[in-house]
Amino acid sequence: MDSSILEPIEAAVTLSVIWIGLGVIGLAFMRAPRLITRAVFPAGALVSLALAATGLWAIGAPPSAAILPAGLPDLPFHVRLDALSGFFLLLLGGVSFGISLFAAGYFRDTGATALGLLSLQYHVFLASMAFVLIADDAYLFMVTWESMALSSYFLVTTEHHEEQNRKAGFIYLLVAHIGAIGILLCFGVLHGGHGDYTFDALRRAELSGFWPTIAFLLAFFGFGAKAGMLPLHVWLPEAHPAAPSPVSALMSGVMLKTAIYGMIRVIYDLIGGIRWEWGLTVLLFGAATSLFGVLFALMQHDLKRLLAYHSVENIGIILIGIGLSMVFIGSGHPVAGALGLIAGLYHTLNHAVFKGLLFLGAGAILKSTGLRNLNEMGGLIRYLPHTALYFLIGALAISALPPLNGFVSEWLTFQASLQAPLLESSVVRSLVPIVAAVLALSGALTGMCFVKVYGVAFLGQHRHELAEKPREASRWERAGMLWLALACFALGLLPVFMIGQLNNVSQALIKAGLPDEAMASGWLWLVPTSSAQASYSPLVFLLVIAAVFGLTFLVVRHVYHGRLRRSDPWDCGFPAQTSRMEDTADGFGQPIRQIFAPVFLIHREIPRADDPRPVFRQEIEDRHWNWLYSPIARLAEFLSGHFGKLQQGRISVYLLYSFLTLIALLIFLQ
Amino acid sequence: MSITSGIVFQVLQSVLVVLIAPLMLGWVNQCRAWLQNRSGAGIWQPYQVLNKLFHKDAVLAHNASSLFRATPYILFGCMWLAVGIVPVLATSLPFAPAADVIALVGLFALARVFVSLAGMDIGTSFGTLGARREMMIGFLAEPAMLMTLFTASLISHSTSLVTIVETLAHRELVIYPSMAFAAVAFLMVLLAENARIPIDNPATHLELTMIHEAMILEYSARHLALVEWAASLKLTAYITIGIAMFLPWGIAQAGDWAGLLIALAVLAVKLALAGAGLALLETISAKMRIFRAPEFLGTAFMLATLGMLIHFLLEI
Amino acid sequence: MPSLPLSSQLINLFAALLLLLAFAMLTQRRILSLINLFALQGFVLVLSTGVVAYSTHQTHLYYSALLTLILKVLLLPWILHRLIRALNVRWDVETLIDIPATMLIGIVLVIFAFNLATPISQIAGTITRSTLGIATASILLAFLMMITRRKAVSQVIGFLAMENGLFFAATSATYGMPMVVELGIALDVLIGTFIFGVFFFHIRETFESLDIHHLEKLKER
Amino acid sequence: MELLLVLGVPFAGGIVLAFWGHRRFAPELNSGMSLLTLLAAVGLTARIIADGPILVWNETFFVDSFNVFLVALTAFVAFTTSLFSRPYMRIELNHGRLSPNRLRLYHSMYQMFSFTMLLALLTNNVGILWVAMEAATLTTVLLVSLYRTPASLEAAWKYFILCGVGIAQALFGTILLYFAAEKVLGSGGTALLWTHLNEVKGELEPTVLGLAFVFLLVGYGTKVGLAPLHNWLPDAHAEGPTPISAVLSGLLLNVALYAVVRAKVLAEGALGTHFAGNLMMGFGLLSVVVAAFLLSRQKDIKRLFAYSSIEHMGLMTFAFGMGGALATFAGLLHMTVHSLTKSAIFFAVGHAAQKSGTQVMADIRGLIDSNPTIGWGLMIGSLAILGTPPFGVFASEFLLLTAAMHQQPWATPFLLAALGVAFAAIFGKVQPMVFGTATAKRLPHPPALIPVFVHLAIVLLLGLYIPPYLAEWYRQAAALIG
Repeated sequence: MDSSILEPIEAAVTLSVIWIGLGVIGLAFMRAPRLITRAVFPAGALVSLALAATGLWAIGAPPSAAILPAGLPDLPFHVRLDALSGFFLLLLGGVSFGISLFAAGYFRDTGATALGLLSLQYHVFLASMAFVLIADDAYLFMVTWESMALSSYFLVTTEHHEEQNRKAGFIYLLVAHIGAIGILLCFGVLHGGHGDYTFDALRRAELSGFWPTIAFLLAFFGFGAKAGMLPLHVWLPEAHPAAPSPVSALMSGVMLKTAIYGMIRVIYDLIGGIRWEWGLTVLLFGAATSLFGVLFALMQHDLKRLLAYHSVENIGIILIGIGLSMVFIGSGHPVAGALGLIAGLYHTLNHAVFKGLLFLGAGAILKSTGLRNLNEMGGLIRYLPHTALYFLIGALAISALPPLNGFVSEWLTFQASLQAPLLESSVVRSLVPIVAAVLALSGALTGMCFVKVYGVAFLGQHRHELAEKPREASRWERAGMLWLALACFALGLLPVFMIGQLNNVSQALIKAGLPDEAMASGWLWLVPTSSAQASYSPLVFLLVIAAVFGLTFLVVRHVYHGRLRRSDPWDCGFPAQTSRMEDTADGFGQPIRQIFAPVFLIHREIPRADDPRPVFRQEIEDRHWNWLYSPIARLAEFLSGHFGKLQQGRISVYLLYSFLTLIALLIFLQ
Repeated sequence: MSITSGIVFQVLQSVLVVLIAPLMLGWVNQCRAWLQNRSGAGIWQPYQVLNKLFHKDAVLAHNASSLFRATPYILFGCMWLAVGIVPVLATSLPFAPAADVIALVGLFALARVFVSLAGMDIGTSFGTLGARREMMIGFLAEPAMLMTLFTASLISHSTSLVTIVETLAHRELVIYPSMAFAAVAFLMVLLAENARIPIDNPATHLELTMIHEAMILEYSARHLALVEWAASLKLTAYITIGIAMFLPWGIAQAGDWAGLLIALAVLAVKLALAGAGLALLETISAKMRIFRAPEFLGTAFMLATLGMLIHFLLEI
Repeated sequence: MPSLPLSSQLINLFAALLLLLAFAMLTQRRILSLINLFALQGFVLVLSTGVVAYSTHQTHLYYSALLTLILKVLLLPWILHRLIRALNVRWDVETLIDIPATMLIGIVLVIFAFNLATPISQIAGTITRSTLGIATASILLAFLMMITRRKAVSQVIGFLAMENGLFFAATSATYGMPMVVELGIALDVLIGTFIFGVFFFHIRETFESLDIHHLEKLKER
Repeated sequence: MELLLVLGVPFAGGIVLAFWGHRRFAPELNSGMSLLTLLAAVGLTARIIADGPILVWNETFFVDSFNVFLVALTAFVAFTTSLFSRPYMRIELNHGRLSPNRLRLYHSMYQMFSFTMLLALLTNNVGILWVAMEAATLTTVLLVSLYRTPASLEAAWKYFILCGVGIAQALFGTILLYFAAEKVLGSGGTALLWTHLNEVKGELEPTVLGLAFVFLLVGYGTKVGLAPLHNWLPDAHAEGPTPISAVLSGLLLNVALYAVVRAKVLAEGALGTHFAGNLMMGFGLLSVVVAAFLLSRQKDIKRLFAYSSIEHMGLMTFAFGMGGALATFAGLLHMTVHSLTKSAIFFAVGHAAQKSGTQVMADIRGLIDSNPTIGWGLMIGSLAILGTPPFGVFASEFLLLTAAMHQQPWATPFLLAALGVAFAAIFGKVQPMVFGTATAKRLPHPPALIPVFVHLAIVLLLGLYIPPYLAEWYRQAAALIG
């Protein structure tokens, strides 16, 4: 290639390095907080935008690679930017643009030192994510992967004075580390003992027998741990609430996606030769994850925890899409496989957008009211109209309601699952629709959950006497949310453009894409396979509803009148309508608690009849702690206890050890 | 077919259905009355109610937000779109490809979410109660609905209603056991989704049992009118979907006027029968406790899924 | 083995003596006599070294013999005597394992050491091939003694006895190490002993006793 | 010439400080001496890089790229540690835990200790190597008991007895080596010279060498701190003054391991089997696992990191035992980064303990508030030692594991499991110490934290970029010890 023209990869590397530079500048000028919020973060946002452009550019362009003058002596840092990386760069840049804008406003009144460190960690976090996406050898990948975990860990523990934030950080980093070990092992297996650790070598390495499956399982475990897949999700609902809201948005919106990227990169690209059994594994885990995630989300009353559990759910949905595509590819139907892959990737993007938006909204609420507990909110729509609007858009999007973006990707996933008749094995063929049913169920539950959130937080009367009237979010914050809200609309109303890009990605990755008819049917009509089979046009959809809305409004006003009286709500003859009579978040979830009781571990504390000051308290716990994590902890404790016995302080015993060792070795020698 | 006649048909169908929807409601109520040996208010009653409501002055709670006021229109818009998409009179209408069955379910979900939010907006205990119950019913009914639709679409290898109807309408008559399961499931969903007995009782305002009425308790005058109208539209839309899927014969192609007349006649008969049947069902069954509803809809979900499995095991 | 030259017979004799002494120390209860035995062992060591030196005309062995005489027969016993007088720990030593058991283990060790050394002795070219086994044995016995004893002093004596065994191995089996190494070793032993002395006083003044069961605080609880 | 300086300066320093070690300027003098040593070592290194291995003074001293790199490392860490010990020891003096006399002892012994280590590294004579090792024990044993507390006495006693006995085994091993060597090389001086031994290692008597290696391994292994011979190590680290803990962990263990590796080279050569390597791998693995599981039981901060030293020593031993260019490279790299990181950690730990007046971790809280530099030093250091990228420890562990994965696949799960457990244990204890609300008092002297961050910076650099000459150097060394 001609080196005079700039290549995508060079742009990507430069931009990432600029990010790090910005972070360092932030640290250097930590005494000038205004500079950081007004200059560094906006600059970072601009870099995000440029990076997104680079990503878009790279999706079309042929893969471009480079070697950085650093790394191990035998293994310098390789970087490569192909369509897949490009797509994820687009995601990273696009979402982080909004988040950085928001952060510029959000971090206004943080302490100087904290702000300096924050900007360093924040931008290093962004840069390491970018590098993860373009890493092209195992070592650079691991390094950046762990730096990502590390920087985000420090961000999570920003408010380290609270015990539970520290706990969250610890669990987070621990799980991340264990996952990383799994990934490292996976690379080791892929390597198979010859060549070096560049991805090219790993691609070329021929694995035989059950080794590919082992590699797959390791990768699935390692990346699943990062993505928050069941049952490795435990860190997620701890860590996301602990972090400052923009960081939660970044972690949940983008970082989890790097795990998805890693999974696709390793399974589709490095291991290759996908088998349908793998797909089934991913599919089932995905289904379980999504259902579990939404059920637990419904039980939460901490807004950010709730959103975190929804990230778990959406990761499940993404995994369903990818699992479907793996099943189809594995049983020789690449086109259907491409459809599944595209569905998965599109949902990845959509989730990044609306989850980012929702976390930013939660941040705005937290900043203006200081509340995270839904049960204390209420009626916020009167104080935070803009935030309320953006949050509503995000809520509709995540609830997979047309015509917003969440619906498009779930629709595509359904379409993919309806390709099931292609499959030979009747078991799989009938499993796939059941997974679709699970998807439908969790989609509907999500709707319920966000009715709860929005209704309890923004509507109704407010339950909690606030010190002063909540302030609407600042300009920067609103700009950040607006950007993501617009993205929700754009991706929802004109999906065809992005689907086209994703088609390139899947062409590049699995050498198969959607049928030409699908692509040929124009920008208005989204057609997965053929127009006879299914089609969807969100724009028409919206226009009709809007038209009817306007029409009815006019007619009603014209034919009749627009007279209106204000009065108190109707109290059914019961005079005192206080806010204590509304449903709390817990109250709203009660039907679910009742229906799915066996899933939860519920501790209830019901007041006795003669209780002077009656209190009702209940905790919903995650069963996974009991059956999975505590046993492991206990085992380690047990072992260490026994190793501890080795060392009880008597020098004679110590001498005996070395004596016996000597004797043993001598015997062994003979 | 020419695009103009297509548009004409589209408008014709939409307007027609929107107009007859209250009639459908009135018809059902009338049949109920007859079955209960009452004389009944006559099938035109709903129109008079709507008219009266439109004339009244709207009364709004002090803390009602703009969302509360927008909801009735959004609701009405969604339902109108729904009946515009479903092939009631004719297939291959220009709007049809705008949404397939999944989108249709999404559409209903959208409407449900908005009406529930409106219910919570004022912050009375009834509104939240209704919203909670509505969402509970909703999340149980929606997957069941999807499953029934999937069964049909797996048979016709398509999720667009038009194709489904055409394949099912113009095939030689073969027995699809899966469709039988689907039909039962669909019926149960229909009852639940339209707030009919045994899930909800449209004719009562008894706090402990009501669902739909509880949500819209705060609405009055034109808003209430639109909500009620939308409700009747929803009922009609469901019934027509059922007709389209399970007894699609006699539907016309867009653009052939002769077929249209037959289609009209056939439709009238079908709707009349469906209304009567609905009334019969409502008369012979009793409203069940709210927490029996999950069992009811769970059964529907099971039946639908079973239908699909049967399709995979027997019919491919 | 009938036709061995007198020198090697002597050396074997000394070797046997050495082993005997090692056993004696293993079973000895009184610290004073323990020290005497140690001195005696040193003396035997000197003699054997002398014989080796004489029979193989290795002059530098004379020096190391002299060194041993000064260090292990005169100096160290004298220091130890002074120490126990200063710290008055003359009383009996109680062992962790009772004497007969210790004896049995010791015998097992000797057998083990011998069959460990046999293959090596086959290829040893020196006149003193069989002594390597005995050296090993006495080392192991000293080790055992360190394990079984409870008093710091007796542990130290065990340690020094081990040094003796090593020294014997060095001289008799390999005609002694290079002089520089010999010197280094001797120096280390000397410093070591001094440090031991220092320690005795510190331990003594901290715990009012030299019983090492005071030294069992640091452990994994 | 540089060689003479490298050895002479610390020796002289020891003698000088034996007289002036209690004066006010003593700490500076101490650092000055160490600095001179460092400069000399650098000169020596430069010379070796320039014109290859050298043999001097009728072959008594032999410097090749293997030991010169250790010499440079030793001199460097010794210097930084002396820098750290300046304020540290002053503070100890203010707190009245030390008397001027003991300070004198400390300074003099500090120099002597570095002398013995350098001697052990530089000598060509296996016997002298032994002497130097023994001397290293003797010099440090009094430093461990410097505070004269019962605990420190006990620790020193155990250290002394166990290492003494171990060293005695090593001596027997050396004798056996000589015994075998003189068959080939004839008796006299040359038979203990490593260069000669290395040339003829093929002809040495296998059975004898096997026996010799066992004794050497048990002997020097005790000093390396291989389980189950490690019991002295945590006590000695915990009870001695922190600079000593730093040099023990950072240097002495390396030197002992160096001795083991030299022995291994001979044994492998003689036996022609992989016997020695297997033994080392076994010991290494055992140490890693045992240490990892003991970590979670620690309450004393210095004990904690002592166990982590055992774990890392186990890793290196495993690497060297595995052999092969890649593994040995990894082992050497790990030796470097571990020395740097661990000593840095001990610097931070020392000041942390002084600030909160205790070594009990439960009472050390919120360092990041009370003293950000100490807090971050401890945090970053621990993360580095736990093998989180982008630090050098990860680089070496990555190489080590990848080497293990295709040379000894069976061992990798154990290693990784142990690493995971260690991570949970150490990080779970470090985090609450660094974060949270502070419990600390002011220090009479400003802590010296430049060494901490210098070390960590180097480690970070090694993680991201290994300078080519350094890599080349490692490769030569790896080739030497194969």
